Amino acid sequence: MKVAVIVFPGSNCDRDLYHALRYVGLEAEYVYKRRDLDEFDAITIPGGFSYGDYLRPGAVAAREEIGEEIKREAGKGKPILGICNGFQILVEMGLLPGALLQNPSGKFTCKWIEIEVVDNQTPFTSLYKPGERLRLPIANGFGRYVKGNLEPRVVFRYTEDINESDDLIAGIASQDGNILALMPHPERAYQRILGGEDGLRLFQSLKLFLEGKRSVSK
Amino acid sequence: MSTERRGYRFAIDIQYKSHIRDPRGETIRRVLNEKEGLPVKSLRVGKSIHIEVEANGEEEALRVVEEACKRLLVNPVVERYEVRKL
Amino acid sequence: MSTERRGYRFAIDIQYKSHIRDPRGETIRRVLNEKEGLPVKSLRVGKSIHIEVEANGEEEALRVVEEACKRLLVNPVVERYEVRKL
Amino acid sequence: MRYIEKLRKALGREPTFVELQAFNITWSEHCGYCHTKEYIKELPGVKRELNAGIVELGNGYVASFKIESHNHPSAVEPYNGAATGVGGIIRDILAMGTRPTAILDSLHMHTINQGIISGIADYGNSIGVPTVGGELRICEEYRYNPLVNVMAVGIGKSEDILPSKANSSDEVIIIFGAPTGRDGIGGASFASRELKEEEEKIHIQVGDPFMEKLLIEAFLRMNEEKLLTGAQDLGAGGVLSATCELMSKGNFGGIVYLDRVPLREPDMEGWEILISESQERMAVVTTRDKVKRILEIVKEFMLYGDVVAELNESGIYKAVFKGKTILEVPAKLLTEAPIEPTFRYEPPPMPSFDKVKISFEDVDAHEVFEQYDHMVGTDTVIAPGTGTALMRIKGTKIGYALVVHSRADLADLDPYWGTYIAVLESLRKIRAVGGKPLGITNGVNYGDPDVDPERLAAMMMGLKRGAEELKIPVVSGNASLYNTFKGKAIPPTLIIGMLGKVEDVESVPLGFKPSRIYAIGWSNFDRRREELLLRTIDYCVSKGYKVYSSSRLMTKTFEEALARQGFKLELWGLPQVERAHQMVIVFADEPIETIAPPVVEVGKLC
Repeated sequence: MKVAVIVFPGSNCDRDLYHALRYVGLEAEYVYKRRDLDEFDAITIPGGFSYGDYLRPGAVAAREEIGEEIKREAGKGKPILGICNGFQILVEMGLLPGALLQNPSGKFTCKWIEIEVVDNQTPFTSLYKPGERLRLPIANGFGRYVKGNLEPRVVFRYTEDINESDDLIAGIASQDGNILALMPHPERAYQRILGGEDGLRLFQSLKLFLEGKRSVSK
Repeated sequence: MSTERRGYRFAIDIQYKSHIRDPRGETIRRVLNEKEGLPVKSLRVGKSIHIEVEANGEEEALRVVEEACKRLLVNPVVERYEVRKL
Repeated sequence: MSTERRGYRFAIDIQYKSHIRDPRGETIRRVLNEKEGLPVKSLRVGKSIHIEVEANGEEEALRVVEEACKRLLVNPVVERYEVRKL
Repeated sequence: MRYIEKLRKALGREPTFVELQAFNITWSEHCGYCHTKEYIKELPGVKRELNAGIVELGNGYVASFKIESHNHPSAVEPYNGAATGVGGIIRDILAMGTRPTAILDSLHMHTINQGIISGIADYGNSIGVPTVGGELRICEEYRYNPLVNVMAVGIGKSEDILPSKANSSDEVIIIFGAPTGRDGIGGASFASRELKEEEEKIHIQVGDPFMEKLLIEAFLRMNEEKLLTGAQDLGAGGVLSATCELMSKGNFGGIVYLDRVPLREPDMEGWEILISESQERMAVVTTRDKVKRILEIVKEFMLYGDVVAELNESGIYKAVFKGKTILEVPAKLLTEAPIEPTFRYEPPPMPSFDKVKISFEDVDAHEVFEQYDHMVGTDTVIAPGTGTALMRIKGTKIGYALVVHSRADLADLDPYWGTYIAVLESLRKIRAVGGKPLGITNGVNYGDPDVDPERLAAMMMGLKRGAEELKIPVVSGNASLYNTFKGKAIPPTLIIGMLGKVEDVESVPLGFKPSRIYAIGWSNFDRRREELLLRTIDYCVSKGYKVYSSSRLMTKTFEEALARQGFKLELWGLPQVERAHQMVIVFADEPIETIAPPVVEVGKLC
C-alpha cells in the first residue's frame, strides 16, 4: 500500500505528512513532477504556500499538470486527502465546491482548536464517532470556507465560530466520500509529545481502508 | 489594418461578489469612521492587477487579458472583475 | 448650489511604487508565460478599494477619500495610488 | 566615506568610483565590524568564523545558530524590513549546510508594530520554518529605532557542514536563486549611518519567501548530492561581499564575470550588479565537473543561476563587466576593514538597579506569536508562551532548548552588569527545561560608538565575563551600530541567543498538571548564589516539576497560556523582587521543603 505525497513548489508540510503516514505503517513517496499516479493506493496533498499563495492560495498549483493525474485518480474513486493548502488546491481544481477566503482578522492564525466529527463514512474518518470532538491545530491565513452554489458534504465543523466559515465548516468530502479536505492539520497531532494525538486516527482510518478491513458505505 | 506588435497595458479590478461579506473591509471602514471620523458608508478590499500584454492590436491584447482572467487570475466561484485600459 | 447629502462611490487603485520590486507579480507573470503560454510582458498585483462616502458634493467626497488614503489606506513609503469615480 | 584616507593610502592613489562603492560596503560597520571585531576576538568562542556557529549535538548531529538584525530597514519600511531580516538569517544558517529548523524573534518597539509582525509571520510561515520563541520589549525608547533581531537555528549531520571559503584555485563560484535587480543599493552603508527623517527615494529590499523556499530545497538537494565544497549567502553587499569573502578566507583571488549574473533589470551597470542587495540568492563553491548537475538542480527548482567567478592563486579580486575590468584590488584589502580602537573596561561593583529609568510593559504576546506558525516541521515540543522553547530531532532522543533574552532596562543604567545578568538569566531558562548550554550567539544593538565608545566596551565585557564564567562559548554574532535618532541613542541592547542540549526530550516535564506553586530563590541578586540556584533548578526538573524563570517572575503571556490550556491559576501574592533577582517559579505536585534556597508557597494550579 503506497501513498503519494504531492509536493508543489512552495509546499512546506510535505515532510510532516510523510512522517505521519509512515508512523502508522503506511508506505509513502514524494511526487514532485507530473507522473502516472495509478501505482498509488491513495493521494495526499500537504499544507504550505504553493507558489507562495501569491495570487490566491492554491490557485496556481491547482492548474499544474499533475492536477490532471489527480483528477483521473479521483474519477477512479481513489482516496484523496487535502490538508490546509491541499484543501485550497482541491477547491481551485473544482474537485470540491466552495472557496477558502482570507481570515476575517486579516491575519495568519496558528493555534489549537476544537472540531466535531459530522460524517465518519469516509476512508479517512471511519475510526471517529459521529459527534466526537477533536482537538487539532490550525495554521492558516485563508481558512474561511464559503459555500459556492453546491451544498458540500460536511465532514468536520468547528465547535465555535473561529473564522466566519459558512456553517462552521472545517472539512468536507466529495459526494462519493473518497476525497476529504480539511483546514486543521491532523499530521501535527499524531503524537502526544506535540500536544495532542486526535489526528492519528485519520491516518489509521486510511490504513484500515486500504487494508480493506473496514467496509465503508459509499 | 495590421498594427505592429507592441505592449498594451490594462488594469483588472477584482472584487468579491456582492453576496460575499468582506469582514476586513468592514473593519477598515469602522476604523475610518470611529477613529478617524470620516463619513465612510461602505468599503471593500479587492485586488488590482496591472498587466502589460504583447499583441498586434488592442482587441487581441484584450482577448489575452480575458484569457488570463478566465484561466487563472479570477476565481469565478467568489469573484467578479472589470478590465480597463491604462 | 448646495446638493443634498448622498453617497458617492470611488475606486482606489493602490500599487507598489515602480522602483519597488513585486515578487508576487513576477511569479504570476512567469506562470502565465511559461505555463499558460500567454504573452504577458509584466504584471503587478496591488489593492483595489471600493469606497462609498457620504458628502454634500463630489469634491467634498473626493477630499474625504484623499484623507482616508493619507491617514490609513496608503503606505507612502512604498505605495502610490489613483482614485477614480465609480 | 568614513575611511577614505585609509583607502587612498592603501591604494596609493585616488580610488575609482567603483572602488568607492565597493569599499563603502565591505568597510562599512555592517559588513566590516570595525568597532566590534576586536571585542569579538576576545570572546571565548568555538570557531572564529563570523558566519553561523556550529555546536555538536551527538549521534553525528550538529546545530548551527546565529542572530542577525535588520533594524534600519525595519525603521523605514517595517513589513519588508522585518521580512528580509528573516530571509537573510535563514540563508546564513543554510550556507553552513544545515536545514533551518527554528526561528526566534527579539523585538524592541514603542508599540506592537503590526507591519513588523506580519513581515516576520508572512516570511517565516511561507518558507515553513517554525517561529518557536522570542521576546517582546515594548517601551518608548525604541520609537524611532525599533530593533528587529531574528535568531535562526539549523540542524544537520557533521559530514554535511560546509566552510564559508573557497578551498582550491581550480574551483568556481556559482551564484543562484532570485534574479538580480537594483534592490537596496546602498543598503549596507545605509545601515551604518544615522537615519535622517525624510528618506529620499531609496531602493527598499522586498522579500520573496516563495523564492527562498525554492532556494532552501535546491541548496539542500545539492548538498545531499555532495556537489558543494563551500557556501556563503548573499546579504548586505550582495555579489561583492559573498565572492570576496569566499576568496579571501581561502587565501585566493579570482575573476568575477558580472555579465553572467542573472538579471531582473537588464539595463543594470556593472557596479550595480556587484553591490545590489537583491534577496534570496546564494553563492556556492564547487569544482567544474559538478557545475552541470548544480545548474540542472537550479533549473528544476525554478531558480536562476550561473557560474559567476573563477578562483586563482593571485589573491587579487577582479570584477569584469562587458569585457572591461571595473574593480581590481587585493581580496584581503576588501575583507579586512579598518579596526577601531577598543577600550579596556574594568567593571565597577554591581550598582543597585532601583534607579533604572526604563521599564518594559508586561504585554500578553499571544496576539503576536499566534500569527507565527510554531508547529510546522512537527518537532516543536514546547510551544511559545509556556516558557523556554524546546525542539526534538525525529528518530533520536535529542532535544535542543532555545532562548533569546536581553536586559536593556538594566544595561541602560549599567551596560556591563545588564549584559552580564542577561547571560546568567538566559542560562537559567535553558536549565529550566533540562538543557545543557552548548553556545551563545550575540546580537549587539548600540548607538554611536564614536560618540560613546565606553558603554560599548562595557557591554562587550559583560558578555565576555558572563560567557567565560559559565564556560559557554560564543559561537556567532552580529552587530548593529548607529541606532540613533537626532543624536539620541537607544539603550545598550545586547541580545543573548542560547542553545542547550537535552539528552532525552521525553524525560523533561512538558505539559502542566494540577500542582502547588512555589517561588524559590532570592528577591535580589548575589553572584555567589547563582550556582546554588542552578542546582535547585536541576533538582526540580529531575523531580518532574515544571520550572519557569522570568525577570518578572510571572508574565501576562505565561498566565494567558495556562488559561488557554484550561488551567485555573490561583496566586496568593508573589514576593516583591528587585529588577535583578534570583527567583524562579516551580510547579510541583508534592510539597517542597528540603531545598537550600528559600521556598515560599505562592499559589496553586488547578
